Amino acid sequence: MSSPCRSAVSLAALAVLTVAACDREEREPRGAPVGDSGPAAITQGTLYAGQPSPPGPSHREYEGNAYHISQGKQLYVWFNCGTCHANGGGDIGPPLMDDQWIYGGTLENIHATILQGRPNGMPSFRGKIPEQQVWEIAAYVRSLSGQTPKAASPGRSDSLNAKPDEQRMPREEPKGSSPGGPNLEGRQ
Amino acid sequence: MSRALRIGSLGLALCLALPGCQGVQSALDPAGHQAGRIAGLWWLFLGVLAVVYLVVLAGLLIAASRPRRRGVLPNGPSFAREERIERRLTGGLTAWAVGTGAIILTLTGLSYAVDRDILGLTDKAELEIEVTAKQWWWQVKYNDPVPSRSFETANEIRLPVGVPVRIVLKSQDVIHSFWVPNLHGKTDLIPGRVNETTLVADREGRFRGQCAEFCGFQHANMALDVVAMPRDRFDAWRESQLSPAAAPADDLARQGQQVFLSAACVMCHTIHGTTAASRVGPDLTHVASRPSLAAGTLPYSKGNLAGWIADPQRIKPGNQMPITSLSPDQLQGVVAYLDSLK
Amino acid sequence: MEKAPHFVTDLAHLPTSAHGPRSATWWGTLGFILIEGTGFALAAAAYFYLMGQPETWPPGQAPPDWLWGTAQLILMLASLLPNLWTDRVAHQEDLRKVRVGLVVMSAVGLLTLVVRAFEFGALNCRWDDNAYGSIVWVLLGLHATHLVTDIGDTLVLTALMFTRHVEPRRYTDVTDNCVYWNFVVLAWVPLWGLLYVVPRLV
Amino acid sequence: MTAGTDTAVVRRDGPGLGEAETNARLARSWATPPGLWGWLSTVDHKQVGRRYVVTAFTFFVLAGLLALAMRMQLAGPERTLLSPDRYNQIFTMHGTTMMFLFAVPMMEAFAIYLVPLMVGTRAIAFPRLNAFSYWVYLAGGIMLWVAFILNVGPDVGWFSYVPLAGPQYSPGKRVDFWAQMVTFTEVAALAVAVEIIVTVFKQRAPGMSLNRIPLFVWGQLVTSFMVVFAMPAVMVSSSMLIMDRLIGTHFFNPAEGGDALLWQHLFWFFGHPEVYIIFLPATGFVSSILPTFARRPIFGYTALVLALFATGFLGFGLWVHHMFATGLPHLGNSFYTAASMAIAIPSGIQIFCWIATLWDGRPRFATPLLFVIGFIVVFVLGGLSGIMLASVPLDSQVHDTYFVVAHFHYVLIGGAVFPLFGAFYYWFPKFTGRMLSERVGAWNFGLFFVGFNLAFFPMHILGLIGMPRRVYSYPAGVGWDELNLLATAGAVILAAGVATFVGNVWHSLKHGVSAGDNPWGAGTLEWATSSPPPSYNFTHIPVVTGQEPLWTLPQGLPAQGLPVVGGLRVDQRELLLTTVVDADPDLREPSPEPSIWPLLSALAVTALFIGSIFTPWAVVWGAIPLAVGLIGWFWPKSPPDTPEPVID
Amino acid sequence: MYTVGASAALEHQGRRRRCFGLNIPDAEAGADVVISRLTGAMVLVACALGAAVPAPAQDASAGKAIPAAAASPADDGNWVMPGKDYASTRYSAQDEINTGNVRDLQVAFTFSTGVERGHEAPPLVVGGTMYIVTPYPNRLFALDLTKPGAPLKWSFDPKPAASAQGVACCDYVNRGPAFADGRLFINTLDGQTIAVAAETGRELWRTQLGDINKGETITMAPLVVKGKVLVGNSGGEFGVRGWLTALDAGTGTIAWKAYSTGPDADVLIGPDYKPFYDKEKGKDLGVTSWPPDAWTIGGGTVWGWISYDPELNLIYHGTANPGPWNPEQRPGDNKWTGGIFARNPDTGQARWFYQVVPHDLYDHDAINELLLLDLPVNGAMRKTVVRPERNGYLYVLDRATGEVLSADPYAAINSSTGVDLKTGELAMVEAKAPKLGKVVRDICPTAPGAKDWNPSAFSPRTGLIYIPHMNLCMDWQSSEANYIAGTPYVGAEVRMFAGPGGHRGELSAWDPVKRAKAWSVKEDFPLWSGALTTAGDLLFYGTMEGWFKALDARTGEELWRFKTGSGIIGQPIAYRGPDGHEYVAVLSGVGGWAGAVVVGNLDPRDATAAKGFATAVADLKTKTTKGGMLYVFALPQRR
Repeated sequence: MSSPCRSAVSLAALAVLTVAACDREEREPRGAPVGDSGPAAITQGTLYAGQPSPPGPSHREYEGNAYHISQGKQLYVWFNCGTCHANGGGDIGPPLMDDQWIYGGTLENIHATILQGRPNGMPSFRGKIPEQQVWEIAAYVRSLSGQTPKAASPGRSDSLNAKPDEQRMPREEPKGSSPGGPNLEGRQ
Repeated sequence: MSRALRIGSLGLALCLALPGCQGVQSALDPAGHQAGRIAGLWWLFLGVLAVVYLVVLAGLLIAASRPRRRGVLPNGPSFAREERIERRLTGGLTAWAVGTGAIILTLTGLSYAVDRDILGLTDKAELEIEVTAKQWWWQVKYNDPVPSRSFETANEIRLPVGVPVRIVLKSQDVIHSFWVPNLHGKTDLIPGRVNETTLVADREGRFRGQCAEFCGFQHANMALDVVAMPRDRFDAWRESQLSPAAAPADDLARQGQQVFLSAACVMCHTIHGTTAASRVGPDLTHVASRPSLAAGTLPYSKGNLAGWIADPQRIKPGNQMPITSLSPDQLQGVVAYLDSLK
Repeated sequence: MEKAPHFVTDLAHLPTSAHGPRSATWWGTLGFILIEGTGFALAAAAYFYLMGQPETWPPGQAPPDWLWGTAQLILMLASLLPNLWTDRVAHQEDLRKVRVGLVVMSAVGLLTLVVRAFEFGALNCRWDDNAYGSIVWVLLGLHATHLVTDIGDTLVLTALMFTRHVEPRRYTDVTDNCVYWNFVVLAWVPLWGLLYVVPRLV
Repeated sequence: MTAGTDTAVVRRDGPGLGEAETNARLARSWATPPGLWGWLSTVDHKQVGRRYVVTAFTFFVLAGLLALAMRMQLAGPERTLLSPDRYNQIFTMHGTTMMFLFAVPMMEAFAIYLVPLMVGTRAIAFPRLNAFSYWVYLAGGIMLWVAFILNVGPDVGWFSYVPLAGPQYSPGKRVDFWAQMVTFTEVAALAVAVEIIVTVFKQRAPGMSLNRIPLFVWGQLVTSFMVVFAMPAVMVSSSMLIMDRLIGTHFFNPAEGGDALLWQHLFWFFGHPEVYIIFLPATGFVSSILPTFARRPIFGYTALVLALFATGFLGFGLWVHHMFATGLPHLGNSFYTAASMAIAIPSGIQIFCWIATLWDGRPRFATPLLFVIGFIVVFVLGGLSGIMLASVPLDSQVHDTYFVVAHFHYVLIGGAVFPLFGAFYYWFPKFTGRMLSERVGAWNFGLFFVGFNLAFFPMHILGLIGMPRRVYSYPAGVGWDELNLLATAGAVILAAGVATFVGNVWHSLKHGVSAGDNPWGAGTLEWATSSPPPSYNFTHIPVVTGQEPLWTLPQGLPAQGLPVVGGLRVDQRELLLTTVVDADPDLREPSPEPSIWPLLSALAVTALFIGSIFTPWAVVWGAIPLAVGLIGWFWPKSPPDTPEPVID
Repeated sequence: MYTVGASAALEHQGRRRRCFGLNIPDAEAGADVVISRLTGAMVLVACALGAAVPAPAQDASAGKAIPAAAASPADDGNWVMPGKDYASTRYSAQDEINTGNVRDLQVAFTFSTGVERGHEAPPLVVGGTMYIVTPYPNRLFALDLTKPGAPLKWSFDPKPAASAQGVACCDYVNRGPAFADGRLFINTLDGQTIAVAAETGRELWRTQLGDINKGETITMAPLVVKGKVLVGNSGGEFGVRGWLTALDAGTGTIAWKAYSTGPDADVLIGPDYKPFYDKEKGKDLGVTSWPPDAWTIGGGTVWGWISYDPELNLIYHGTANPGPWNPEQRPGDNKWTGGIFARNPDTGQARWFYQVVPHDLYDHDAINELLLLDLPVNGAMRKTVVRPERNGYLYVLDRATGEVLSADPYAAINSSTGVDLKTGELAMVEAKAPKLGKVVRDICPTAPGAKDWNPSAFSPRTGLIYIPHMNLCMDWQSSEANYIAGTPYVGAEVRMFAGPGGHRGELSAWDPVKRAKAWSVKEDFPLWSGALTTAGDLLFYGTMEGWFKALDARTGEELWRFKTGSGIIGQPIAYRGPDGHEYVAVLSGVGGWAGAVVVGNLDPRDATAAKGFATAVADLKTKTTKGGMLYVFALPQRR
């Protein structure tokens, strides 16, 4: 008699999932306006003076949204992110699919890294990539290590098979001295 | 009952009387050899099949309204079959089936002959154009045995009149379909495959082509202009396309070029003669010489160009050109610069 | 409408169960075999279609190792003997022998599943390597699904035959199950050829 | 056996038992439990069939509303009523719903309801499977529509061409819901197909040899075989699509050895027969309605049956004509041209036979016949434009344009929906016991016919002058404006026609004229029982002596009704099985009782299918409740509590 | 001499790889090892028995290859340029350490460079001082060899721009300094050439040559010829335009600059230009063999080795791959990339050019070392330049005319079938040509080639060329590359894996006269270090796990090995110390393209990491770590 029970439970769970889908599947080509994150919201270490600051806004519009992440993946290729970071494994630039974040792994950190550039070779793309596209790329970068909800993460590309696609990547728990992103997967 | 027929003939009359069949995107207004043959075949099919249809309708009409023998069985149906009538009807059926077969066979043969004829043009191509469909625009490359004499343009194809042109069709994203009804039927562009078709324009003119396979968000606004021109004008045009972009002539344009090369534009577009050489979006080296903008969405004009750059997502929602945050001054400069790229 | 019905025959003498094409279930089983056979055929057609793409075949991988697939083939062909025997004794409605047959078939079935697990391990490719890997996994997986369902059916039937549910219709269930197992085995023969022999021929 | 002779007599159908007593006992044995439990556990093919009809019609109305929305958007150039994203979802949902959730299930619905009645049996074969199929179908439909309402509607067309529908170009789960809906509906359709095949093969009334099977049943039989061979193709391809999207297989990835055209081959290997799966049952409607209203037996029974076979067979050889523009070798294309045109021959034969029947009959122009005449007018036009599409050069111009939209609406609405409405008017009395209004019926037909032609005829011309399909907008000045406006006006009239029908049904359910057993004086077996029929269909299993048993009663017997057979149990659900060819009585088999397990199994399947949109492990975990459900379903009742009565 | 190894390797060429990532034990390779051990043992026995037997005297008779005389002066015990001499022989005439005593070799001293990137440079030794240049930040150290433990004499920090790290394609390496006339010349990653006084470490001049914002870096070792410092740029993966320039050694002013693409005037093609083959003739081929404008971002960088023949007064240098990698984006021959130039060092004017890989398909830079040897060819001695090329062929060209005398495969090749000696054309295999959007599988050799930059050595004593190379194959999918200045311009996705046989590296001894492999040694990891051969009939090289090995130069038998702290990708040298004894020195510090997986801590789950190299050597992470250490070896003194 466990069958109806189970079915009911899974149906309920799925109902919740599908409601969440409203946001996840929205396709807003103009991008979503993101509140001012500013440098104040970004930290690059885990050491704080006094109490730790509250985390910055989560921008679920971007990293919970399949369309934006997918656009981010497209832009990651178009804007040559992949020629330095490969498909996440790294090349000239560091790998993006592992659990180490040199300059912070929150969406805001990645956004800042793309805009500002970093001293050891990361170019600055300020003025070169419009704001909403930077958020999209940042969201995609987080999906590389499984930080975004599975149901919103991209599947394989019509391309050479380099690695399991983002939605199949196990979530890497960010380690080391820099803050990781919020665990959206656990919250969904 | 024959309302369909009446509406049909009305429609056709309409089509013939009004500029209906004429048009920049009409299969019934052929301007090329293949489209001509196909249109001919179409009228032939239409004639034959219209007769068939009329026969069926007449049969139906008579069957429904002819006078009846009465009273075979007062209350119930006449379940007793009459041999004579059955035999006659069976004869009719046989004749009908044979007739259908004969018509079908004839039409198949005609269709095959036209198909062969159209294909015969393939080997006679003198020019090769490579068309790559992208979501949602057309990249057009004129190939030449001397690599430096090949060039790229976007969303427009110019053809010399009377010269068969091989069109090599490719796609890097999803399936599209290349269709210029006035010149020829459609051929799909399929990722992982290379298709070919041949175009030949019999007369000068400007025609409109459009993607005919559903390709996502902006399938509706993925058109291209096809311009057939005399050989000498075509050659002149070709030479002009081979030249690098003109240097900006005035301060506004110069400032616009600076903006172009330092803002988001340079991430996606190519302008020969500058450092802009990205291939995400259309090659803009001679953008101001093209008839339309945004893959046939807007006719080319300075105003439309400004509107398009200012908010491409309003004009063509979901297309890959983002909203950039250019200041009005910057926008003016970029527009002035691009408008100088004849 | 109270007319007296005009009875032309009394059918009370008709039996209430029969084996083979006389029973509806047999036809139902046949229907599903047709559906699944079509599925197999289409998947096989997809295999040949992909093989026809301009690619080496298999692309970059060694063909699946012989051992486990061939062991499976031998095991399955051998299983036809107890299966046909079970079918025969079920026709005879010999409860003791049917029980023996079902136990044997359950064991054989579970054994094929074990072998199948090793087969997946010996494919020399992953499903996400390339199209070859994908179709190979799907073909093997499709057949594995049939193994699982038939073995499930066999196990349930075995349970029924050892409890109070024995009645004539159970024997026809057994014979229908035997028919289905024959299908599962016969489907494996061409699939085996496709998975193990074809890549070595091209 | 200890049971006395009395008991035996009592428990069997036969002259010894009075009619009233027989009916009472049968009613008890075949009853569906009362209340909600009964509603959920019923296995009565008529109840399930009715649900199918109502559900499929609901989807028809919903998809029709989407069509109206599209016509509103396209009424003029560059309108912005709908965003491109919304429009793409809408046209996808329209096509998908019409094909998968309306057309095929509706035809199955009629088969489920009518085939057992027409062949003279008490129940459909595998009634629990039948109930299961409905629940699965319903779950699939609800899933798709809930997804659509939540903005997760598929947006890549009902054909879901890869790579657009693949993982790279369709992020999120929109396409997965589409693909899984396909799995749901195909499971349902395949189950029904097997039921129909077995019902027709094994449960025909004694005497209904092959040459006496009603044409409707023939149509459904051929359709069911087509389902068996065609539907696995779309299941295979949609499974491949889901795997490509979820677990990274490469079936459609051209870079890693896959191919986008593999999808098209598999899809159209299903998709083209799909048209005939919808059309052939509709020919069954026509072949049922025409003799009744022409008041003569159908002309060319054998030819019509052979035409069904020919269509069913040829239907599998045409799929490539959907792919003429893909650049396949031209010689092969010519073969498919010939095959596609050849299918006009069986269709022509059918049309001839129907017109001939009318010709030689004494027609009564009731609403069903009006719709049949409308069917011929419209469908023939669609068929003729189909011949144009079969030609490679012509197809290269009109493929994927509004010409094709016009063509297949002429074929599908003409070929299936017109007969369907005829069928509604024809069988409504049998389903409900009440007649639909003939006067409103004439209005219904008129509005529908005019609206339809106004909406779709201009599309032929639109296609020829260059308007492609599936565009959410079109520019002004290309010359498409007026015809589009005309089409939109037609669509509104068409919708009014459908609304008239709904009103007619609504009113007639309460206030319609009582129908009686056989209001039309028809000849097939479903009219030999009451309207609506009892749960056990027939008090006694009839013996069939001709193609229209009610018209061809044996000499000397008309006054007494049909001859019948006795000897079936009345205290339990028992069916008479007959031989496949001659329908000689062969076996008495029990028929299952109502059960909740089909519903529970369907729920388990639903959980498995929906779960596997999100994770492949759902297949593993979902298999456990499903196994429990199936074991519960097939677990036999305790040993027979009522021993087989002794034969005296 | 035996050639079992070579024949086995050749036999493998036609065979298909089985399952990638799976090392299938190779029966023949096993047999090879056994034979090699047996033979080695016999040689050992022979040595033990007849230690007094003199080493075979150098056979100067015809029928043997010898270095170009003018380019290889007698060894003075120093090592002043990375190639040892202008002929690039990497041969030391020191023979104190020899096959008999090498087993006693031990560490004399070490020095930590403080940098943990790929150390590809050789130390230089001039007088009593050793000079070491590190990878970025390109620090220069002078060690005083006259004192015990070789203490630091001075150091120089050029302080290059940190951002240059972002535009260095394959680790931030530097391939060595050059010495001339009391000056040291180094190139920095951010595109500068700097002259430093050898005695004091004082900066003399610096010239900015490259622009990192365009992706230009400099990693090559300069060569000083006739008072000119020859420097070429790197950045072929960034859409730069390749060039070679000559700087005045005294002032750092540019004497001439020759581009690898563009109009003849830019390429310094003038009246002196007399190529051997017709396909190299024509006006402005550097423009017309490209799509419009493509030559301006077409690569052809000069980041490899330069040789110089004083007698002919010609320098020889290669030009790297055209950009982007995706060949469909650049139809045409893409002159003057992927070829070898002979130029007049005074004016830079080209004398001849031979395009090794017209319209390069696989990132086959033609920048490998050029050995200037005089060889008997068809009975006559010819002045040749010998080049083990990335595409797997060992080319022998007439260095006066540019005629191809022979081109023989020394590694597993399936992407081409050979070179037509009449036309100089390389016959490509159509089925292995890269395609846009399609994975073309199992292409051998790979993008880094059968052999990359790491130079071979030539011993006049054995007449053999010792080629450290790789045995890898790859899957390749072209994609459309977008040029965005300062970011890579590649357009290809590559994954690499072990080639036939399952081993990934190989050291082959090649007989240029017999045009055959004399012997070869298989290595588990790709060889990314240079080779050194000495008059002691020894061959030295390092492996990526960190082994520094000495082999018998005649038989390939391993005589000695030492495990250094990190993987070795540097160039070993031998010199005579101020104490008159022979020393062997090498820098240990894994990195480079091959070692990126370790130094960049890349994630090999991504098969395309490091352009496909990371996964091919994923296990390197378990074998070694980053490091930067100089090791100097010598025989134990006065035991």
